[in-house]
Amino acid sequence: MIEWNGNKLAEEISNHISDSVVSSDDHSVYISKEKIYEVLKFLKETSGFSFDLLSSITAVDYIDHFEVVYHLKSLITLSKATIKVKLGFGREDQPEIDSSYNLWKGADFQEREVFDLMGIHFVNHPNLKRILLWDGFPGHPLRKDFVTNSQSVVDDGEDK
Amino acid sequence: MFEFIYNILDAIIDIFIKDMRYESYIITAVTGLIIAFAVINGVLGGVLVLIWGERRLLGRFQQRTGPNRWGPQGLLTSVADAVKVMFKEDIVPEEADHYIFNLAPLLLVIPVFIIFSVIPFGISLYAVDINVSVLFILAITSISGLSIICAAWASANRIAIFSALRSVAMLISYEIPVGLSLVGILLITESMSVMDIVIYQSIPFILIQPVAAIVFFLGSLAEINRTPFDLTEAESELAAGYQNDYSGMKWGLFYLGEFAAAIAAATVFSTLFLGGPNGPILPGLFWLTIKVIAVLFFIIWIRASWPRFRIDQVLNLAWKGLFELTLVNIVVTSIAVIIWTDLDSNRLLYIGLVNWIFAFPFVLLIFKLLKTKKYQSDINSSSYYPVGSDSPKFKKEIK
Amino acid sequence: MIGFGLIKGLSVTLRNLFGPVFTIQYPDKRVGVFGLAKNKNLSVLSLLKSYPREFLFALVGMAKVEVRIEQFPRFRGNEFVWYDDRCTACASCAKYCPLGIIEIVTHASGENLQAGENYAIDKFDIDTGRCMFCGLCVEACPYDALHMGTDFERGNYHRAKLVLDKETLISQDKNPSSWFRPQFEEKEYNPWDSDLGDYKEAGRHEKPSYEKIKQNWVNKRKFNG
Amino acid sequence: MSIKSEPITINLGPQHPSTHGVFRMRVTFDGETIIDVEPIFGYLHRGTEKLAEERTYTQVVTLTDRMDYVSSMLNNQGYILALEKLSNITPEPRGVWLRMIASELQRIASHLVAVGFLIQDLGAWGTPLTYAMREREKILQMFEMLCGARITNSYLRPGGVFMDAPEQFWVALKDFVYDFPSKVDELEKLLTSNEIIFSRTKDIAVLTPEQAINASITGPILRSTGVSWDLRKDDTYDFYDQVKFDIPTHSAGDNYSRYLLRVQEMRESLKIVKQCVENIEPGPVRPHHDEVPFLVRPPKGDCYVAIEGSKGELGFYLVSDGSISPYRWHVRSSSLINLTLLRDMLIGTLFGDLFVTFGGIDINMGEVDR
Repeated sequence: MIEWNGNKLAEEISNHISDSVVSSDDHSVYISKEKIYEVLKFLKETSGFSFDLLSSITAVDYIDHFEVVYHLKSLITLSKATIKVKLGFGREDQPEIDSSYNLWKGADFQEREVFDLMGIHFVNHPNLKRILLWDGFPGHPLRKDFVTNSQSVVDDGEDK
Repeated sequence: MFEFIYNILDAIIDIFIKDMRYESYIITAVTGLIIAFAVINGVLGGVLVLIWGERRLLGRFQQRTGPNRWGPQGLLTSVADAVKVMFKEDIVPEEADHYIFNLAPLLLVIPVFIIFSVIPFGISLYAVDINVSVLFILAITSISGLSIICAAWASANRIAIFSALRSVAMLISYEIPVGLSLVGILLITESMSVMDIVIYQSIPFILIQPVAAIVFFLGSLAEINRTPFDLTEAESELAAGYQNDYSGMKWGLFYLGEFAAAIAAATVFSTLFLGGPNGPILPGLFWLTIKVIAVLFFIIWIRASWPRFRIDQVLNLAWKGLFELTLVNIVVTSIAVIIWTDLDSNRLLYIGLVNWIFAFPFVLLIFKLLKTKKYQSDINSSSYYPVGSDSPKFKKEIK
Repeated sequence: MIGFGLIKGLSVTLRNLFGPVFTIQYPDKRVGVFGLAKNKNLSVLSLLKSYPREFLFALVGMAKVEVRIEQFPRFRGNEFVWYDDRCTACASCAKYCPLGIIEIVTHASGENLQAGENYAIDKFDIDTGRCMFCGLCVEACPYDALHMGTDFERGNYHRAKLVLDKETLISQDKNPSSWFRPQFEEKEYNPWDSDLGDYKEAGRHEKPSYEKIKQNWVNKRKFNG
Repeated sequence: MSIKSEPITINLGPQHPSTHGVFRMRVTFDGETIIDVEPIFGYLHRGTEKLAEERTYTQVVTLTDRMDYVSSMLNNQGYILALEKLSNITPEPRGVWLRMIASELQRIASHLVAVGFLIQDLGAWGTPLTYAMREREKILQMFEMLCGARITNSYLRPGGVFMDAPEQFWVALKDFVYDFPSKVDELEKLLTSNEIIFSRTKDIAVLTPEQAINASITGPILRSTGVSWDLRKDDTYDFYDQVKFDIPTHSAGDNYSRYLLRVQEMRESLKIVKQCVENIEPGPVRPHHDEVPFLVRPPKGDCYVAIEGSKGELGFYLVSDGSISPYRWHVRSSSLINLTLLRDMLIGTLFGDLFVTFGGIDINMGEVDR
């Protein structure tokens, strides 16, 4: 399998969808938040890319912004690519991004997981609710500003 | 047996008291109690041994040891279990219907013991000989369905209701082929008494009525909820089915009833189809025990080897398979019975021969109808998803 | 044909019915007379003489015989083996522990400085109640002072008793596992043979001679300069 | 005549004998037919990804053991590959062969568990399961010889494995490789042609390749729909390009083909183990301490590495900020994502098919919830 060069892929994308590529490096392409759905749709449905398998969606908290990372794979062209989106500058409480559920059903649980643990809202997701933690859990634990409460360790009933 | 004990008691009483009032009634009652005590305790002991035997055998089938700690070879394991069950806390769910909840285990256990009243343990070793005892057995066994639905309904548990509905559906479906499978025997022996049937079996009826025997065996497996028809308490689906909310001795009664039913089914099968207590030299009770153990071994063996059916397959098998088989069996047997009316010793042979000839084509036909075709192996079949069919746009660039 | 696969399945289970048993009965198993005689290495008659009570139990197959589970030298067990003499209280183990369950308290000792014993150990606690036996502490120990143990029968009703303190570690049996200790494997060492009380045998290196230390020192200076 | 009926909703789990852990399904039935399923997870959530952020790179290996606890060697392998890629470590060949042997054995063990429990869900009273566990026991014993632990191995280290295999391991492996095919044959004789298993699993919960790929479903389930997609071949890692093996595929996409595929994959894995044993040569099993220190400090950056786990594509996304512990560690757990289409697969089937389908997907709650 071949990995797409980020710069090359950025060129291809910006030729078709204007104002979508923010920057690029050797491994990944940074797409603007507004155009992400359009770009993913383009990548999925255009022959020559045909990214039919959404390998993984995840998000990283870089303190000043969040980054949603898409790892795409293509069974047809036997290639893979990394798409990144920067969002939520200035510690937005609820950064929003378009859901890719309508392109890949595989995004269902992964987007819910990102929402649950990182607090990124996926617009147009049909069932966006917490998946691993319970409803009403305070905060989103994978954010860097989440305070782990050491007091919540279960008392193991030590006999004195 | 009844007369035997009655006479002994009569003689003993005559020694001590003369001119006792209502003497015959009292002695009848005492005799009945003694026989009931003997039979019920015999079955209870049998259940304990069966539980141990089943666990031990299943263990060996699976290359485990099975229980071997309490008593020699673990024989006392089920005794220890029984003691444990008796001392466990009896929990009744708050929303349960208490009376029915408590009644249900009894309803399951009592009919099973009643069945043993008509079973001949030896040629003249029986509690009662009713002239319609085959019908009696069929009637009594269907009470267990009522018990299960009582238990499920009273415990107000949805999973239990599932189990009970499955159980009733199965019971209703399998009652019919089981009942009809015995018609062939009744036609041959011209009697509904189990004692007559036993005496008639110079050749075991499994050789003369093979189809009926298979149908009856499968049907009784379904009625006692054994693999492959253990849908009622399918552990992987319904946890424990209708017993979900039972604990302590009430649960113990269900367990007891289940295993006693297994013994009862094996006993009835060996009485009706394997010749019951008939056998050379040794006493009848010995032969019956041997046959019952053989049937139980087969039941356990099946449990160790096969998975269970789905509910629609179970009902399909009953209505589309076994039901037709029994009808065919009745027709073939009745024709044979009409042709060979004289009661010489070759009559059974002829009827059996006809049955065997007709049995197999029909078995095959019925199973063909059940639509089980051979799996077409499609290993390494050409994938119709175009993996690697297109090349990426930057083919020349090597990463 | 219908039923053929089912019958094949029955034949497989029937064959296994007479096959060997794979259960390991731990901690003891029940044996009959011959099993007991074989275990005690006695003839049946002398068994009756020397152990009459057990013989009676064995007659009904209820005599107990101890069973050990088969273990392998790299087994990562419950007790840790720690050599006081090898430990320099560098606390590498405590740093590498993912769960932070090793607690070390030291003070400057001032004695035997050249041998590396700058610190005296006040406290060396391993809370095995929270340990996951990953063995990273053993991997981290530069002086082969800490080893995984091979014991696993340390069940207890009190969590506090699961903490291995310094005294326990010094006084307990020492059966170190060969997890991350290649020198044990080279010697084909078997942890269950005997206690390894001698700390000199547990180490990876010979104690360097004065000449060698001096040579190393000079070499290092040479390359860096 | 029509019977008026009312749907009934049942919570199956989290305490249920066949949910393979603590999984909950809110199922709505109409009679015995399933009309709605909602999977609910999180009962085993331990915050592994958060925990990793305060552990060093080597310590994270112990966390990967505890994710999918029936295939911990494969988890180790995926994580170590990601770490090696991130910090540009060249592994030692002998270490790579050893970890290939270990992970293929683990794949066999995992598939044994999957097959055993699938048949257990069908209602076979534990017999095939104990036969499968009997074989798995041998593999676990070999793991104990290798690394002193049976389940939570922590055998792999950046650059190879932590220690060379002992002599007795090779003896046991030889016995196992010689013995195992006959045991698989026995298992197959008991199960494959069994009419009850066949009629209960055939044409149940059928997936088409398009559906499966669209829902990111990978691994044996994807291959059972007829797509020849195996990361060992298609995105090769370690020395999988130097060994010869086939990717078995089936076009049916139902429960039966999933079962059969796993049995065939066990044979293929055994083939790989044999070739690894032939190819392995003496040498160091991990780079010297000076090259790869205990505290690995990868340069700033990120990488995503996916391997073919026993349940599908097992991906690890590592972000490094140059310190000794990962800045972000994400696991693409195949178990969780393979459940995406559970609802679509189950609707319209009967209660009896529910857990069979669930067992056919072969999930592990440790990996689903992490």
